[in-house]
Amino acid sequence: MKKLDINVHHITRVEGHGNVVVNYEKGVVEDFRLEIVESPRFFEVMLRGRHITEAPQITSRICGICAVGHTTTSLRASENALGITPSEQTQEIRKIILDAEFIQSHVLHVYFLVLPDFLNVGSVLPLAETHPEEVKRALRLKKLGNDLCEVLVGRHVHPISMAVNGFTKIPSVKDFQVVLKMLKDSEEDIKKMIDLFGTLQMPDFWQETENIGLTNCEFALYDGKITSSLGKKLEKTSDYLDLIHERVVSHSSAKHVKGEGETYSVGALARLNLSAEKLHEKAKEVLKKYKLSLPNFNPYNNNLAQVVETVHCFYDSIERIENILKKGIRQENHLGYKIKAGRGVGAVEVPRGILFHDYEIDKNGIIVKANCIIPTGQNLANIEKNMKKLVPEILGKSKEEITHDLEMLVRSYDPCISCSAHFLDVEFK
Amino acid sequence: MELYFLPKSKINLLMEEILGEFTVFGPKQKDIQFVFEEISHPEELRLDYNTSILPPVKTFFPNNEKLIAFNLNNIDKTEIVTNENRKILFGVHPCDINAIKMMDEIFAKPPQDEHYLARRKETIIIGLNCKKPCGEKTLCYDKGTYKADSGFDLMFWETHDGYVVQVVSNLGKYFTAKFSYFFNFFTEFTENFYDFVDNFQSEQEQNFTKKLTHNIFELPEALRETYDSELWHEIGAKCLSCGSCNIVCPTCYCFDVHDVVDLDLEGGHRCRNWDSCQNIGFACVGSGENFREKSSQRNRHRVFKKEVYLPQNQGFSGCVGCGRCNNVCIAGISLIEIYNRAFELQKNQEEQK
Amino acid sequence: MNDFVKFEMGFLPVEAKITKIIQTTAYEKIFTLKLPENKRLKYLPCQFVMVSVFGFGEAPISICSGPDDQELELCVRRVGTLTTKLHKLQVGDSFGIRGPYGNGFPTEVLQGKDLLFVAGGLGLAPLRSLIRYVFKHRENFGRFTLLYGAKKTQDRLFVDEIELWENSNEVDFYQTVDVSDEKWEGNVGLITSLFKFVEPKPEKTIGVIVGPPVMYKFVIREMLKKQIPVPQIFMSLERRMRCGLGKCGHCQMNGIYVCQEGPVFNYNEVKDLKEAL
Amino acid sequence: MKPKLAMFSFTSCEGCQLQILNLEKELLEILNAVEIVNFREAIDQKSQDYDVAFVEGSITTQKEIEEVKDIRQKAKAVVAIGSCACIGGINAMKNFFPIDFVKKQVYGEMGKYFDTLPVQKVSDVIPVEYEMHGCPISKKEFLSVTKNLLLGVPLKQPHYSVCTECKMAGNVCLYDKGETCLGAITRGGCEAVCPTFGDSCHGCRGLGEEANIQGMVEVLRANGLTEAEIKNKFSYFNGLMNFSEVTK
Ligand SMILES: Cc1cc2nc3c(=O)[nH]c(=O)nc-3n(C[C@H](O)[C@H](O)[C@H](O)COP(=O)(O)OP(=O)(O)OC[C@H]3O[C@@H](n4cnc5c(N)ncnc54)[C@H](O)[C@@H]3O)c2cc1C
Ligand code: SF4
Ligand code: SF4
Ligand code: SF4
Repeated sequence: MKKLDINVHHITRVEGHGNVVVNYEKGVVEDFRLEIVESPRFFEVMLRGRHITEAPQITSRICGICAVGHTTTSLRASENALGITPSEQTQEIRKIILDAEFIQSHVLHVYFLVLPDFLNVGSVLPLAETHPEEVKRALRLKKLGNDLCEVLVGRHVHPISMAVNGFTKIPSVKDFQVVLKMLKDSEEDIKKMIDLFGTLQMPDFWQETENIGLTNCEFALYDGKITSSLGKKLEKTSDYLDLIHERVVSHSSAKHVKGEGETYSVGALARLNLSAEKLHEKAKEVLKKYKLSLPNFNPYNNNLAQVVETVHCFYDSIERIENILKKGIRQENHLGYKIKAGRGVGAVEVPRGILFHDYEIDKNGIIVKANCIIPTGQNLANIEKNMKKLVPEILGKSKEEITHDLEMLVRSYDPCISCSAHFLDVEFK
Repeated sequence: MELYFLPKSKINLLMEEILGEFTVFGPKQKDIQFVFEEISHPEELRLDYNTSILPPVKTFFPNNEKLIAFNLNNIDKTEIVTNENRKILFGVHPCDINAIKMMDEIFAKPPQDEHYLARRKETIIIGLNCKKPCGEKTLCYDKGTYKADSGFDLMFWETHDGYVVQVVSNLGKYFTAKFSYFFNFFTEFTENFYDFVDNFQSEQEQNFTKKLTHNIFELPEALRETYDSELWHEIGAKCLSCGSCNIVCPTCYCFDVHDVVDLDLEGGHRCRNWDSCQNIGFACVGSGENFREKSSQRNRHRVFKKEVYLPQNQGFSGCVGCGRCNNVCIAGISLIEIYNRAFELQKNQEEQK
Repeated sequence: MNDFVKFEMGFLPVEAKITKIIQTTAYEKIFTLKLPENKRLKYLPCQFVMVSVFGFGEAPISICSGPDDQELELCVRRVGTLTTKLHKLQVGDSFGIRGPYGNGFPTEVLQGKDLLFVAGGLGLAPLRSLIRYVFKHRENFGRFTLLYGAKKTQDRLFVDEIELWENSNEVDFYQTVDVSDEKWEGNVGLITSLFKFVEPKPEKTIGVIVGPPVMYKFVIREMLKKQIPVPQIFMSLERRMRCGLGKCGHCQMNGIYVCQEGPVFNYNEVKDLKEAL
Repeated sequence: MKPKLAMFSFTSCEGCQLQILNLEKELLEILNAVEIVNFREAIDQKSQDYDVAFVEGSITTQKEIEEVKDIRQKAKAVVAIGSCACIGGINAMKNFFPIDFVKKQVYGEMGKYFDTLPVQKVSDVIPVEYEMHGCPISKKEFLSVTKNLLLGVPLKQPHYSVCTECKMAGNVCLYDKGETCLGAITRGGCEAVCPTFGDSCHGCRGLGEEANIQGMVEVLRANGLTEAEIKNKFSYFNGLMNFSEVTK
């Protein structure tokens, strides 16, 4: 076998379009590229001329899968630009919604996209026949995440009532009671999920890398300081560009991102590496059960990290809801703020990693400049680095197996390509 | 007629008793307004409400009501769906009582509507008299619907510290007997009721005002003459055909029928949902002809149906003057203005003659 | 002889089994129906039933058989959801019906009179019920004239019966098409063009009109030109209907609910109703 | 034989596809009735053989134009899903800027290498059997459309406005709260979720049949909106509509 061309067009089961192109000759690696062939959407331009209060809903449409994540990040950026600190109640409810999105997103990923790989079935459809109980459980858990959003903010895909400085409709006591019951009724499913994923054997692979994420006194999702595992920690979110460097790489038009080192990773595993000690006790138990040593640099373990986070978010949301119910709910008016010129950055941990929105507005609140940096984009260079190391290690395998392994590697990052508007391969002549 | 006096401080106690035995619909707060919906806690009841977004009568004629249950493969398995459950409407204002009376007549007129009648059956209606109008845009004083002389089982008359409870019907007596412990223990009314009513009414006379330039009885005739007038084109140009005016009206009862099939593609229901004669396709027939394709025609039909056709066919007006349609119209179309314009047009015409 | 029945139980339909289907034109089919326990529907000419197929909805369809006929027949044009589904059904299949609804034709006014019936397009279906009634009791009436207009030759309904009518002494039958073809030897032109063939005795004649909405105004004008008095002109009108029970409001034209007070109207009743014609 | 359903995605956030996956309760039952042969978000399989194609997203590149034409050739029925596919949706905001400017803003000098065209809705490129509006689509509408496809019931657009549904839901009108809303002229079918959750309707389901746009503009003016704000309101989801042409 002299030359092997692996060209998987349209990796399936990632939300977006991506091509993996691997060329090598005589076992020498020549070219690795992860091409993302999603059509670009140009949100940064579309936001221009729109009012800052519209940004959360418009940017929610960057990605339906992490709609809550984009909305939340956008809200934080908008509020920072306007100099608003929303009430504690608002922030608490947002954290619950974010938890809900983590649950729904992680469950969708590990059960529907990852599990079929391990059970050697093509997709979730045959899984429904071979493992009906698992599929039903997955659907119930995914529904849990969705229902939480539906009751509290109208829907998961493009949440409705999340607004600058609060909510256009504040959930009622009854709403919280309803979702609390839903959560408590699902504990059994969560336990079964923990057990199931504990039995999976992750492929062996190790490659150290930088991790970037938020850190805080709690397991930081909504709020925290931007932190690199290589030591840098930013005091101000608006200085994010001191750590996060977008750059254009020569072999593709994709904007790659580098941190302190050449590549870094973000996401569930990165978050555990950075602040596992802040996890909910129940999630820590899972960590122990899975014997996941930290820091961990096997990207496949991201899948297990997602299960750990699901458990965290599940119990975290229960606690927060109980707290809210204890304190009582205030009807707050979200409209009492002034519009002024400024710049604001939002950095929020969304299921796939840290997400940045950066807006500049004029005195009428009209956006004049916008930038978004998306988790998948930040991981991209790291995925390529992993592939470069992985391919020589598995060259003994068949073409199909290599393809499968590469796909699994990409998939373990849970890449959400539809929103990675910047990643597009162009043949340069 | 039984009479009681109920101090305001005791309302919650009474409610607690009732809620144990009955499903109760009443006014409760929603955001900055009120809705007439099922009450689950005594404190929810807000007898100080002005008006409700949707009228109480819609509890008998709910949106998306199931009419029949069917099986796609077997017509024999078709069943009528009716819904009978004893309930109380608590705190119904006179305009809405009048609306219920009107809807009763419409739906009981053969061929009867058993779905409405089943829900209506044995419902205890507790009225609440108004001392003042609930808003600027009501026509209840002109229409005389700010009071009701029948159509309720009990009537609450508000005083500064409580309610005079007037029991008029057998159902009303059944109600007070059922809660006799409560009524006998807490309440008695010692004044002369007719003096009390006189006082109440003179207070009403001071608070309510007429909105129309002419007597309401002259309205059908005045409107009839506007049939071809410019008025409707003006209104048609403003109207957004959004249908809100119909949906909130306590005396609009037009509906559409549609089938909802279950996911197993076997069972299903034929349902009716509220419809609006302002919808563009409302009078469209199979051949594609639309008998009221212009917004001006549809607006005219809404008003005529209420103020010309129903009086002519049934002997009563199809509007109780609750003002809901005037309030919800974001385009600012108001019956008060239309009616007064009609009077004005009529006057002008007469002068020309 | 079987029992005559009505099926007026609110929205609840009964099963009508298809025993015969005739594809009379490209768009119209005639269904012959059997009712449960071989019961016979009791109805007047020009009444209609609400026809339904579950999942596909319900629509008013006129009964096109005569009230004395053994069989119940409906003629259905394929226009939308329900009617398309009906056209897919086979002999042996069944659908739901309820009714009959509407006032039906006041046949007593016809007694002893000359009759001038005018049908346009699908209007022949409801009118056929009355036509069959007239033939059945032919001796009670004077001269019987029937005018029929269709868009194209192949759009004509009940062609077999038309042939009988053409050759019958009991009826003066004239037909026309808007657009002709090679084979057509008859009259070409709108339905009003047939009026040149008729000379009714106005005081003795009852005029009946059924057709598409646009037709009424013009045919009425012809009838009036022939001096037929207003109270002697009748017509059947079509409106959107959702319940057939005088409630849903869709069929209302001005103050009148067509499903209850119609579909048959005397011209006197509707001539001042601006939404009627 | 079960009808074969395929799901295709063009320029979009894929939220509409996700709405379908979010039908957790019904998903297994749907799978009993249909065979899903193409659904990148969920399955590996890719098939060229399908009866009904659900197409999500706007058409924004030459390649997409060709792909969607190919889908039209293969499918018996094409259903456009979501605002992006049906009316351009949020994507259409891009069309307010010159295309070269857009590319340059995001990709700098590299921008010229990108294949991007002004945004088109699917029906601008191919005829479609039905447009399932919404951003995202309503799960309920997806179910009822799917059932109707299976039964062979012709698909019809809801003919009432968002306001009608908003009133049916017993909501406090946003205008009563001093806000503005496009529900009056927007095609219903979403059960007025946005007003129900306190947000105004932005018109994601497109304008209703013969919408009185001029009347709506007057209402917005009367509620204190500037001309620029009014234009912005209409261009939120309905950017493909030529606003200045339809209003005075
Ligand atoms: C008294 C009476 C007797 C009748 N007799 C007969 C008869 O004997 N034979 C016969 O074939 N027909 C008859 N009809 C007509 C028949 O009822 C209609 O054609 C009916 O609409 C067919 O139902 P459908 O479900 O097939 O069509 P639908 O699916 O209802 O659609 C038919 C057409 O109606 C329009 N339409 C439907 N809904 C709307 C809407 N919401 N907004 C705007 N337009 C809409 C569309 O243009 C559509 O093409 C009669 C009607 C009446 C009132
Ligand atoms: S027409 Fe208007 S004022 Fe009259 S009853 Fe209906 S909603 Fe009330
Ligand atoms: S909130 Fe909007 S949709 Fe609801 S009634 Fe008011 S204008 Fe209509
Ligand atoms: S209310 Fe308006 S914006 Fe919201 S989903 Fe409905 S049509 Fe779309």
